[in-house]
Amino acid sequence: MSDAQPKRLTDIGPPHYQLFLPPIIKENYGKWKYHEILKPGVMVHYSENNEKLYTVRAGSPRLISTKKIRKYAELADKYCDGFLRFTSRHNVEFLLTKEENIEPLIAELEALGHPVGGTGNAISSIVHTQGWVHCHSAATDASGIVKSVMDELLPYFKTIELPAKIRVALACCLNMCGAVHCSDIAILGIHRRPPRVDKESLPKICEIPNLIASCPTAAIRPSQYQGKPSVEIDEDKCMFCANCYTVCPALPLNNPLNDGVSIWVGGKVSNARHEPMFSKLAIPFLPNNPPRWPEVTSAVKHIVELWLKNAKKHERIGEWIERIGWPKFFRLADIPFQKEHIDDFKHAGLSYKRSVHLTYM
Amino acid sequence: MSDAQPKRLTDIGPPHYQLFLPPIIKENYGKWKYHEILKPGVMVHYSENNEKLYTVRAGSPRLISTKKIRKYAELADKYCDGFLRFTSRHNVEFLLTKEENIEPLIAELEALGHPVGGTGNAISSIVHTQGWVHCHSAATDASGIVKSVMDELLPYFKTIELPAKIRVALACCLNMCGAVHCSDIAILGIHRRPPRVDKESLPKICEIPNLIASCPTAAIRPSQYQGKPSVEIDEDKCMFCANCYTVCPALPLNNPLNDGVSIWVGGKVSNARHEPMFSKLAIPFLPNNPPRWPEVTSAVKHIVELWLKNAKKHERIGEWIERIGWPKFFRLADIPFQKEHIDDFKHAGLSYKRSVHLTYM
Amino acid sequence: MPVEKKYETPLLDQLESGGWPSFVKEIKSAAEDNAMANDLLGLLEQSYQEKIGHWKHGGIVGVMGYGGGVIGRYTDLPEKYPAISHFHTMRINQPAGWFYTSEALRTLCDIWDAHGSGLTNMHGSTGDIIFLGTRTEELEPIFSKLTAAGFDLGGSGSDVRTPSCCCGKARCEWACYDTMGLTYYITNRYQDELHRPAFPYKMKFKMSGCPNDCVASVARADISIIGTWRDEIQVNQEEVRNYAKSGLDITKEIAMLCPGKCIEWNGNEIQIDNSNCRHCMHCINLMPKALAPGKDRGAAILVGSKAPIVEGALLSSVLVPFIKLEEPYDDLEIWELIENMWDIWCEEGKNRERIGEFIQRVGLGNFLDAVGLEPQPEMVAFPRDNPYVFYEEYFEEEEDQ
Amino acid sequence: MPVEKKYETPLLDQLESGGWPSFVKEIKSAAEDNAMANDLLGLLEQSYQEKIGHWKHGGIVGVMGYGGGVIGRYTDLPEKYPAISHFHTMRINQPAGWFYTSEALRTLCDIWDAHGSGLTNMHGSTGDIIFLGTRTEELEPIFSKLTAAGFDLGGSGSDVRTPSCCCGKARCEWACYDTMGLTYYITNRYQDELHRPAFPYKMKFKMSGCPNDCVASVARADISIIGTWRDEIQVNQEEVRNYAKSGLDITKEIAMLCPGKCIEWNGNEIQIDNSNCRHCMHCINLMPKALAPGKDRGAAILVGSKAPIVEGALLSSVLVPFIKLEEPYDDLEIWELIENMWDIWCEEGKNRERIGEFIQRVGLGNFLDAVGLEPQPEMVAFPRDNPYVFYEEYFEEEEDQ
Ligand code: SRM
Ligand code: SRM
Ligand code: SRM
Ligand code: SRM
Ligand code: SF4
Ligand code: SF4
Ligand code: SF4
Ligand code: SF4
Ligand code: SF4
Ligand code: SF4
Ligand code: SF4
Ligand code: SF4
Repeated sequence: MSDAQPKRLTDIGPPHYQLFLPPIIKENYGKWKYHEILKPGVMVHYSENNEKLYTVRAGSPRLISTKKIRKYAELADKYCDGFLRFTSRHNVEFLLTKEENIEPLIAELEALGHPVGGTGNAISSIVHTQGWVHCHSAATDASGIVKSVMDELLPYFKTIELPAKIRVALACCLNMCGAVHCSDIAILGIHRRPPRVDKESLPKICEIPNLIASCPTAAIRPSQYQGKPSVEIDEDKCMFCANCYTVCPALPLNNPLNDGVSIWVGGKVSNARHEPMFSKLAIPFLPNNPPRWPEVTSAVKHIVELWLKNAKKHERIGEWIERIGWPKFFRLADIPFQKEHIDDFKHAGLSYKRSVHLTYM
Repeated sequence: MSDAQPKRLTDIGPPHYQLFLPPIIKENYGKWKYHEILKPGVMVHYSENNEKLYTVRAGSPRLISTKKIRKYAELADKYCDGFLRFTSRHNVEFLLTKEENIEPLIAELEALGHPVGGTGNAISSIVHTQGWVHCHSAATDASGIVKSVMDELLPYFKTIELPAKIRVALACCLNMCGAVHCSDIAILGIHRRPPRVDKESLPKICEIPNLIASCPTAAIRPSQYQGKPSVEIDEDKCMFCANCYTVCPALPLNNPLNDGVSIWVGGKVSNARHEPMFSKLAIPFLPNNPPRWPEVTSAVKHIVELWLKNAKKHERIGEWIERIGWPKFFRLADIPFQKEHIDDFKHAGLSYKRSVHLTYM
Repeated sequence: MPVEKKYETPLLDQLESGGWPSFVKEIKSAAEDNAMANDLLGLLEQSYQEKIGHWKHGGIVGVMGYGGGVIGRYTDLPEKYPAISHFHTMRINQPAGWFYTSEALRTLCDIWDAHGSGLTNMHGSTGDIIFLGTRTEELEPIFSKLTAAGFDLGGSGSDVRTPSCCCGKARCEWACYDTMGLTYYITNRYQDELHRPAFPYKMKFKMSGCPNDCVASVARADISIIGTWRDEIQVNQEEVRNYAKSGLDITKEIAMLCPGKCIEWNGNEIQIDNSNCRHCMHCINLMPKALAPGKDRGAAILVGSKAPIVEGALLSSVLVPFIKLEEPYDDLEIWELIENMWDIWCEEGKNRERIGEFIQRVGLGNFLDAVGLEPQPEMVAFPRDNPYVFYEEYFEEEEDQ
Repeated sequence: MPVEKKYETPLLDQLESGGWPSFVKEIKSAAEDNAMANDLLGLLEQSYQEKIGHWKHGGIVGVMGYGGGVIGRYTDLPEKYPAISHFHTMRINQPAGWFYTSEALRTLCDIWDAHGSGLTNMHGSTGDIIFLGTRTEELEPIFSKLTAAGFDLGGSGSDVRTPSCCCGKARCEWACYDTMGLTYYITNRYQDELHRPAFPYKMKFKMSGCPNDCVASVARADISIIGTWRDEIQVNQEEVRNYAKSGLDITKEIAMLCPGKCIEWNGNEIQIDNSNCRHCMHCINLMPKALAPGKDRGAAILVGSKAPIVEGALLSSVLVPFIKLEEPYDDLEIWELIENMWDIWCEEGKNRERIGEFIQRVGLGNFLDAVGLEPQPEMVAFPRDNPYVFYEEYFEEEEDQ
């Protein structure tokens, strides 16, 4: 693993994107007129001079080996003059100019195990994070749940017939690297037990004032340990956010018995129809049950299918629930409503029902 | 002013309402079927057995003399077998069973200077408070503004043709006894100068801990005056709410130069269509200009007429603004948007525009 | 007894003209034979000139054995306006629904003419009959006469405030419970709490018969009882067609404005998906002859609305999504709930903390625990959107090993 | 160089089946000739068995002269899994819009196969190419090869994070400005801020070409630049009719769902009251061949979105309602605004306080004063509903007497 090193360059920034654009895009840059979805995963964009760019989108686990990337490159060479891209949801998109290449490309992708779909009114890939593969504060794994859920939801990836788009995201801790907070369905790893204080190492590796300031609920108090400044946790005040742990590794709160997953619903990002919305808590806790997290998988599927059955056309999950009201959502989904669902953070009062716009059936 | 005193009774509660109900109501109590508005201020309610109760509603200044009350009683005797009531917005309602009495009653009421109207899609009386007539913390008068505004809006009281109901309320200080916070248009007296501390009388008449706790922005700090506990005001933190003054009269903040009126719009109470809403700040400050407050009067009229011109049927002011968006309201109303309009209290962040649902024309 | 005019009132005089009835005329008419009203005119003119009020608080005044019902008020210019050096208001508990006979009104006027300014508010914002201005020594005589005539004082201070209600079943086809009956019951049940302030702060009740909320209870009451129904809206299709014929555009004016988006109109029949009805009243309001609330009627109970000070204004929030409110009222379960609420608020509420603020401070979930209610999704507009959940149980390794 | 299989992975093996591509297969395929990937398999299986992660933080690692771009990571079981005792990720700044040639991808693979685990994320949530796991001593060699190939590191820590954008004008008919062009410009303009953390906390840019916001910038960027237009939507009535003919119910699916309630369809022509259009994109999304954004295009600039910690999640809020974003980018006024924002945030922001939290803490009004912007109603969803206004001027008696 060692080579002769070329001259050191810095601050060169990323390569210019123009280097990587196919000729049809260079020529029609900013001149696209409209598009059609030909079938799940296949789009065509028409330009002002009536040129056509085909896109074939394939699902991806995002965690991919260089071997797979080389395989993508090979397919791009074979069907797309070497041009391809990735999407903001980590799917791979092949950019074609020859219509006749579409079907052979799809056949190869499917054979490779990469389903084609995710366009239009469908579920797309699950935006997710590192989990046990790489992150120290993960309350659950990311890739394993994503794989298990997508195996179940695959038919909804390979369609364009859902009421609307559905965006699922997963984050393995409250830092929410997957930015799950505005997803139709969010799968969120959670800790449920206050951190322990590793009193020995704490003074060596952490700055105590920063640590105390990091706690949103002021649960961390200064204390002394063997004559040296330390901290203690007021367990009643802790709501397991792990922010202290992010700031100071001497406060671990990963815990096999109490870590798990919560499910959130009804967020969205686009401005289409309804303004962007946060996801709201649907299921406070499901256990970590690797390798296939059956409780999580079936909960997500259950919600998706409830939405399929009940939503009107063009209603994202949040728009659907807003129309029927949350009480009815809980009734239909048969999810028990608990104290945990009632907000008690900063703006909690604004979430109380302040009208009699209620449904009873 | 002294009389022989009868035996002392306590805790007898109010008289039973049944003592005061006309026979037609007693007989049809709970058996009303539907109603019609025959013309502004005149309603008929039909009962299950097809009896008809007519109601004639007349405007009132609310602050009325016993002479006026006796006059009402006289009219009730003449046209209604002695039965009448008042409404939750302080109008007087005559309860008739004889249709032929309606017009003569209206004629007498109008002659008396009490316009008949206020039903249906109209403006009703302005709910209001004491002002300089009786309250110590008033930043403006109540009755004078109400009279001036209603003189201007009278045509809208005597109609049933507005897009929807319009409810105006006035409170003479932030205590908001008129509960103006959910009105289509709210007129709110405001102070704009921090209280002065009457250091001499303060320790005699006020409890300092209560006083300090009363301040929403923690602008009141303990201090000493002539060796005795006192307080001082951090003027930068004070937003003139007068809560300290309510708790402690030694902190007056009434001030002729700085007291005045603010205008709020878009609140509602009923659940019809939209859930109840708070009124929002439209005009931060208008001067006290007795006896007719021309700035206030014309501002209110301006907003009402803008709404009349632009609203769709059944849109209350708040519903109308919600449809067109606040930027457009400010543009149409030609009200300059200022720093004061931007919330900076507890939940301020939730009032920032967190989408690109914007209008530009 | 006629009183001589004492003051020129050039500013106030300008408020005698115009189409709206004039409060200045009212004061002047009282001032013709009432010295207090006469001095009030002078004082008010001075306020108009100076743009400032001339009243002050003072020691607590009241009638014997009561802690509320009277607001003590004094002018800060007693030498100039001696007749109103004291000018206390009395709050008199109105009859439910504000119905009167002419006789009852005259009785009230007689008492007030004999002992006060001759000026009133019919009514105050909370709902009381307001006797506007009298002297301390008149309070007891007035009180005696009032009680003899069957009237009693209302609330003020940190007590139950005078409950009020819409006219409900007395004149309205939409009343889902008997607002006046219940208000009368509540007022009597809580006479002691009404007259003897013992709470952290005031406690208001308002009763509306349906979601139109004609007493603004959702905005102005610590306990808001708002009528509603939970079965199907009653429909008379024939009358619906009549409304359509007479020009009502049912799709545009009703279906498109229905917040539940649950109405369809095919030109002949209206279809309501009652399972998505929000009970907003709009369709019923527009077609009272054709539609009516369902038959399974009752009310929702909401808590906590108030004006802005200290923590910001609040609307009441749902505590009991639906309850039947039928006689005998004594047997209703809500009294225990209300009294539980008071107990915990009295125990843990801060001075001058309304119950709505208290609930926000301790958290609705904890409040429910304390009063013994189960959480229900109807209590929230939406579940939490932040992940800061206090999970109440966790496993200890020890337990599991 | 083939590596021997070291671990049984019964749990992970179960994730090889099923229709979705398997990350386990990816790791296994890398593990065939990469010791790091091989040890990762063992470690991950152990995590699956124990339901807990086995990673820890550690001292800061990176390349010379850069403060970001590398996330230091170590297993807490280094004896058992020596090949991943170090397992740092490198964040490599993707080309704008994530377009590649097969050649560029192979270059990246060659570098990574030579020096790392052979595992990647294409891409990370912020947008970077993620090289998943290498040793400290490999960082510099990788960096040299990357820069030689024209690639550079992305952000991490309290710096400008790697900006990202939707494909915009490259493939989308709705792009209201050149997202890729602007992203390339911003990334280069702020190279120093990107590589050398000097802020109170991280600072993310995301550029979307229209209100569909395909990079979720409103939810995931401290500075969200979202394309929009301010003139009329372009309409081709003929094509509208074609959509109607082919089964689109324009009234139900479009007019009734339009948040501006500004569309009417009479069966022949669509009428849009553009003055009430909210620029939501819905009508355009449904009829791309018939409707298009107007011609006067630009963007709105919003600030402050972020994940929940510490003060709760935020969406970005409007700072500049509309601005033209055309070349030369150097001349745009927004750089001064952005740099002003950074100055005040650096000066007064607390450690680990995102700019959105900072604005909420100091108040939007004060923030505007500080950065030199006039308040505009577009910046708020609604004006204040509480009367707690800090009026900034008052008269002193002294001044007036
Ligand atoms: C390729 C991609 C942009 C990129 O540069 O990578 C993209 C591309 C397009 N988006 Fe998107 N969107 C992409 C992520 C998003 C995101 C971001 C996300 O999912 O994290 C959103 C916001 C999602 C949300 O609201 O939560 C997004 C919200 C939309 C919408 C609004 C949908 C709605 O009704 O809410 C449209 C309009 C539509 O589809 O009708 C849209 C439309 C489109 C169009 C049709 C635009 C066009 O004319 O080319 C593109 C094809 C979309 C399709 O999949 O049917 N795109 N689009 C992203 C593909 C992600 C993927 O692999 O699935
Ligand atoms: C008499 C009174 C109740 C009482 O016991 O005193 C009353 C009586 C009626 N109200 Fe009301 N409302 C009365 C105060 C209110 C209030 C409270 C207030 O204004 O402070 C509200 C809430 C206002 C708000 O939302 O801010 C109120 C919101 C309604 C509504 C809903 C209107 C809306 O679209 O928002 C209706 C329905 C309607 O009018 O179609 C309604 C309907 C009615 C009906 C038609 C009910 C009926 O079938 O008899 C009554 C005649 C109303 C009219 O004026 O057209 N009433 N009504 C009150 C008259 C006040 C006045 O003198 O003007
Ligand atoms: C008379 C009345 C106004 C009127 O002209 O109608 C009134 C008058 C006063 N109110 Fe009020 N309030 C009156 C209804 C209200 C209402 C409306 C309601 O009850 O529906 C409210 C808003 C709703 C609420 O309760 O929040 C109201 C919210 C306040 C507040 C603020 C309370 C809060 O929690 O924010 C105060 C301040 C206080 O309690 O010290 C207050 C305090 C006061 C005091 C006692 C202030 C004082 O110490 O002098 C006022 C006496 C004025 C006087 O000159 O008599 N008054 N007050 C109303 C009572 C008449 C009646 O009994 O029928
Ligand atoms: C790699 C990545 C997740 C992924 O699998 O894609 C990631 C991984 C980490 N994030 Fe993140 N964040 C990643 C995108 C995000 C995003 C999404 C985005 O940028 O669109 C967010 C939410 C948006 C936001 O910025 O608020 C995000 C919000 C956080 C936070 C919470 C920040 C906050 O203000 O609330 C932290 C905590 C922190 O900064 O200490 C964090 C911290 C971390 C750390 C550095 C925690 C740590 O100290 O170990 C993670 C390193 C994990 C690892 O094993 O490498 N990460 N992080 C993403 C970066 C890849 C890339 O550069 O492309
Ligand atoms: S969400 Fe948490 S656990 Fe997952 S990658 Fe981000 S910081 Fe790590
Ligand atoms: S986990 Fe969060 S709430 Fe608990 S102590 Fe740490 S910072 Fe505070
Ligand atoms: S609003 Fe203020 S000034 Fe007016 S009556 Fe109530 S407490 Fe007095
Ligand atoms: S007026 Fe209000 S903000 Fe000012 S000092 Fe008094 S209580 Fe505090
Ligand atoms: S609240 Fe309902 S029941 Fe009561 S008067 Fe108003 S409309 Fe009638
Ligand atoms: S009451 Fe309101 S929500 Fe219910 S059907 Fe009628 S309009 Fe719709
Ligand atoms: S954000 Fe708009 S311009 Fe960019 S890809 Fe999505 S739809 Fe196209
Ligand atoms: S863009 Fe949205 S708001 Fe504008 S006309 Fe179309 S649907 Fe209506």
